[in-house]
Amino acid sequence: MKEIEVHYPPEVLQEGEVPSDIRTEELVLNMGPQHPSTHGVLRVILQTDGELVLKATPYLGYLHRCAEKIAEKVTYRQFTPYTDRLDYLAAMNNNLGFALTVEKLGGIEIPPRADYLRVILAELNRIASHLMATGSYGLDMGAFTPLIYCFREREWIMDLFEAASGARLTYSYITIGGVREDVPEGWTQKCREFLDYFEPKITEYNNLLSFNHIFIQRTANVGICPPELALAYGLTGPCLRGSGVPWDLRKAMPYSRYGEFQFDIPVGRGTYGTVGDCWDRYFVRVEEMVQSVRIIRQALDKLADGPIQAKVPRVVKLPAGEVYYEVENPRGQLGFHLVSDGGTSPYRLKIRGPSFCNLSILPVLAPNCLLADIAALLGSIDIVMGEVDR
Amino acid sequence: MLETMIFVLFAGLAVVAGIAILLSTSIVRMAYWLITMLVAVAGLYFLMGAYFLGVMQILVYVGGVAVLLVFGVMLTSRQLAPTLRPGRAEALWLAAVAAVLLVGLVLSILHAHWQPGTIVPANSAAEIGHSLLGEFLGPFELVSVLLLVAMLGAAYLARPKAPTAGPQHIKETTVL
Amino acid sequence: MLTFERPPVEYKGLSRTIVRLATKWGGIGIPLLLRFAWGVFLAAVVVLIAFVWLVQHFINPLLPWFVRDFVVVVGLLAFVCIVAIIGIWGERKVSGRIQSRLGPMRTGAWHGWAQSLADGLKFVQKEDLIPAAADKPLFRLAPYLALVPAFCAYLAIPFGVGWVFREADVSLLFVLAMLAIEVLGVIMAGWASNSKWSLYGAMREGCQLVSYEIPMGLSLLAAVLSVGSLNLTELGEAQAGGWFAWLLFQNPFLFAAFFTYYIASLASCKRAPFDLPEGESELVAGFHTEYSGFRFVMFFFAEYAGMFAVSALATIIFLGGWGSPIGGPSSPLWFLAKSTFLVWVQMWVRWTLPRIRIDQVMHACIKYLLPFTLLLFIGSSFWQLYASPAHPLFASLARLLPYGLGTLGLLLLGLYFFGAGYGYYYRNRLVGQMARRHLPGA
Amino acid sequence: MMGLTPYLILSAILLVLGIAIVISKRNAIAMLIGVEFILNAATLNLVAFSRHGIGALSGQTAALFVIVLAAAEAVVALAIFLNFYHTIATVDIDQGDQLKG
Repeated sequence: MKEIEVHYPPEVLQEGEVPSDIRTEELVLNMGPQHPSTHGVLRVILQTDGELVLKATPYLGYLHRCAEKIAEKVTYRQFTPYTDRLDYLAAMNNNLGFALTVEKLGGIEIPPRADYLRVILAELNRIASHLMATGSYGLDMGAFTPLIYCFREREWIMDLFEAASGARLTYSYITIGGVREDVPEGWTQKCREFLDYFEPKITEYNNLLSFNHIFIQRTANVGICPPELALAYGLTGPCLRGSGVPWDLRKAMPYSRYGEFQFDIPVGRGTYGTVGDCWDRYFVRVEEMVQSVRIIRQALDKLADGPIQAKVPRVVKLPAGEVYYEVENPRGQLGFHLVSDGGTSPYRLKIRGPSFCNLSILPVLAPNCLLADIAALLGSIDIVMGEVDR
Repeated sequence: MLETMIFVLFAGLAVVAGIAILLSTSIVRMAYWLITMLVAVAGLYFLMGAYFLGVMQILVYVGGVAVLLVFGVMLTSRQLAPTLRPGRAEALWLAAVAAVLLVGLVLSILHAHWQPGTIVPANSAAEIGHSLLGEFLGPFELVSVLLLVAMLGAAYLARPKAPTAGPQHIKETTVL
Repeated sequence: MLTFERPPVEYKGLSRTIVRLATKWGGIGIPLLLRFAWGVFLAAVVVLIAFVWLVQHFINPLLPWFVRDFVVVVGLLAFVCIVAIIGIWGERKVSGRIQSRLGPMRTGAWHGWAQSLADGLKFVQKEDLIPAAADKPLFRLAPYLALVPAFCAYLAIPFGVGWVFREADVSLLFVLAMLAIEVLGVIMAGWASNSKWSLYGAMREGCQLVSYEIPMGLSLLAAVLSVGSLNLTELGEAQAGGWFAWLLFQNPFLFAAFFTYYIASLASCKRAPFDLPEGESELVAGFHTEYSGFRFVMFFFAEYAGMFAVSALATIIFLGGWGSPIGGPSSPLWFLAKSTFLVWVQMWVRWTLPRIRIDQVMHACIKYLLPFTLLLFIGSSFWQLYASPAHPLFASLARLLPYGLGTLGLLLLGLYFFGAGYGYYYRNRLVGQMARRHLPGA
Repeated sequence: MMGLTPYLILSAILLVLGIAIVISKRNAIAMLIGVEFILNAATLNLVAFSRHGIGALSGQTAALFVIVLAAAEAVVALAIFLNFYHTIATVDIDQGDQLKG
């Protein structure tokens, strides 16, 4: 046991700070479970003094669907569709995480084509998820248009996914032992077309939203999360990298074929404010989209014909034992702790949802924010309630 | 005839507003009745041809009352409101004093002998401006200084004091 | 194969007739009109000119005064309604085009022209909902307190010489006063709803409007100072004589004052980036969270009436009012065209910029806008003082300046039209092939 | 054309109402509302006199001054109430009997 003194950011408000002395009646504000900027059925109880938030307490569980308990009742293959519904904006990555966990315990070898397809689709899904995150972050800030633009591009990715898997949101495409079926004829060409189209669009969004003066004023120096605090609270993904910690599982502990690709880890640099503010967390996502495009290009180059499925029986039986495996999801590290007693379904499956851990920082960062900053903060943490509540 | 009707309308509105404020317990409703009275008085100014004054009345007081409303909402809790009304004995005393005062005033108004001069035609904003910067230049400058002093005084009174009284700056120790 | 049948949406009674007629008439009539678009346009211009002539020669010197008043009030009411209805539809089309969508396309068959009407019908039929804990009289009164002053502002706004309900000495101040009263309706709505989100919206509106009224008024007063009248008709007439006679170009301070006025007017209309009172991502829907049905429509109408009113003020005071920029005859049509352009810019800004935070709103007003407009006011009055024959050198410079500023304005306008044309010409490339592929009818 | 008397009587009624409000209310902000009544009664008088030829335009000008002063008065009063609220957490005037801040 070690005590860590957590130093809170001294001042969240910069200019025009609400004078700390004018205190009026405190108000308890029930934000959610139905609220436009809680991104799902999150309920946050805010204690406010006028516009100033004194305390924020998130209440979870509105979307709890017993995913972990269900896992004990179904076979390994049957659980794949349930992983779709964890982080429903990044279903491919969830599939990948679960498949890798099972394969690790079962010692299943994957053919290279399946591996590259997995990487391509997981990275495409990362782009789709980040598009959703950045677009809806604009909406949280009151800019409606970037959301529609981001959805326009996301639509193309959805089309690609639909062509590959037949589904547009819950794919169950990456299964144990490979991928469910091969991508159709001409799919890689379409994918390259998308990348060529998409890359210049990122600059466009930056000009429209990221470098917009008002947007910077709203997000820079808001909700500052210093690196120590981020590490202490177990933040992962863009939230951690936004605080300036260059930690990415794809680089640090490469899984699948990620070790073969050239890409950088974007980190928050405090360009317009302090390292770890909302703008940094937001911009890390934008930069990650560029890196994802790089990875997909390399993977597409390496994609060769071959089998897409390892020889795995219909009902997977794993040896007794336990394994913990983590993958880098768009929102952070998604971990599966799988305990098997040698049967056809897990004895216990513990899921570490990145959104859940990232959300834990909210009560720490929220005090001293303005009411509007709560929307900025929640949006920059980018939670998906399906994964928080599981 | 029309003038009398309009006068009765506005005068009635103003008086009703005053009585409603006396009876009301909600500070926000009081503020809205105040606005009713102010608009009614502005209407009377229009009736008397003092257009500039009527418009200024609305323009200045709307902002003023809006601020009043904001403060009223901020500083008054709903639970507290009903306790802030006078008791029965107080109300009786009040009614008696008010009645005496009113009767005295009305009697003196009716018995005074006003000697109306010529009816002044509707005054334009320009004339008031000239009189402000001519005949009333001294008071005008004084008022502007007073406004400045009031602004500074208000800012001084409502200034943030020592930073120690800031919002709960919870220092937590996390055990890992 | 399993199919799910959805019961068809049925309009009933009068609304059914209206929607059917609108769709039928729109479906047949508007394409026909479009086929003869130029003819229809010319006919419309002729009809409008005839209408103008009719009003000037028959309605204005009309009959007993109350008949004229009645006609004009009814006309203004209709005008405000039309502004709101077209404004709401236009806003949705504009936002759609900005976001590479189409906006409403179905109701009325031609570009969804009857969408606002259909929405209005829907709102009228909605249940009249008042929250149980609401302050009911105030809750009922609030929409009127928001809409009626916004309408009253039109009583003093001249659409042309003689095109005004009441010629008043202080019509500018009257319009400002009426626009200011709207804040009380909003605060009333927010407080009476007995919802915390509404209350937040109301408090924000209170702070915002009271602060921005001052730079707004000061910017206008800088212009008033150079004409020497508070009468809107006189202010408009003072700029007769085309583009370079506009007050906007008369001196550099007025040029800047136009922009400060426009920013402040955005705040006073609760338009983005100052739409905090109803900021939907923070306050659900702000002050009108608890409102539905026709009461909500009235807030909407008030907003659009207010938008047009502030644009009309800017047009009259800075942009030459009803005067033609190219030196032709002045007409209320010019006034409408200029005001509509300013309304469109308001929409453009709204669909481009994020929202400002409340402390930044106050900060921007009190620390930047207010001192700046004060400076403009003082600067403009000194300009007035020195641009007299007593200072021949300065006066001649001042006489030349409108041409310089006017050219600058022309350049700005040209840049705008160039951008618009560029965007239109390359619309495929800008939006991207894929986006167009997904649009209906592509 | 109406005479002077109705305006004066209305003004007297408003004055009495204002005084009654100031006396009866314990909420500081309500008292401010009463003060506004009193001031408006006074301005109504001034304008009425000016309208009927007593003192010419000075009535209107004085009324303008009163409006301005009322605004200043409200500002200072609200600032005082704010301080009052900070000290004793209420706007009940009866609680303010400590003579120290």
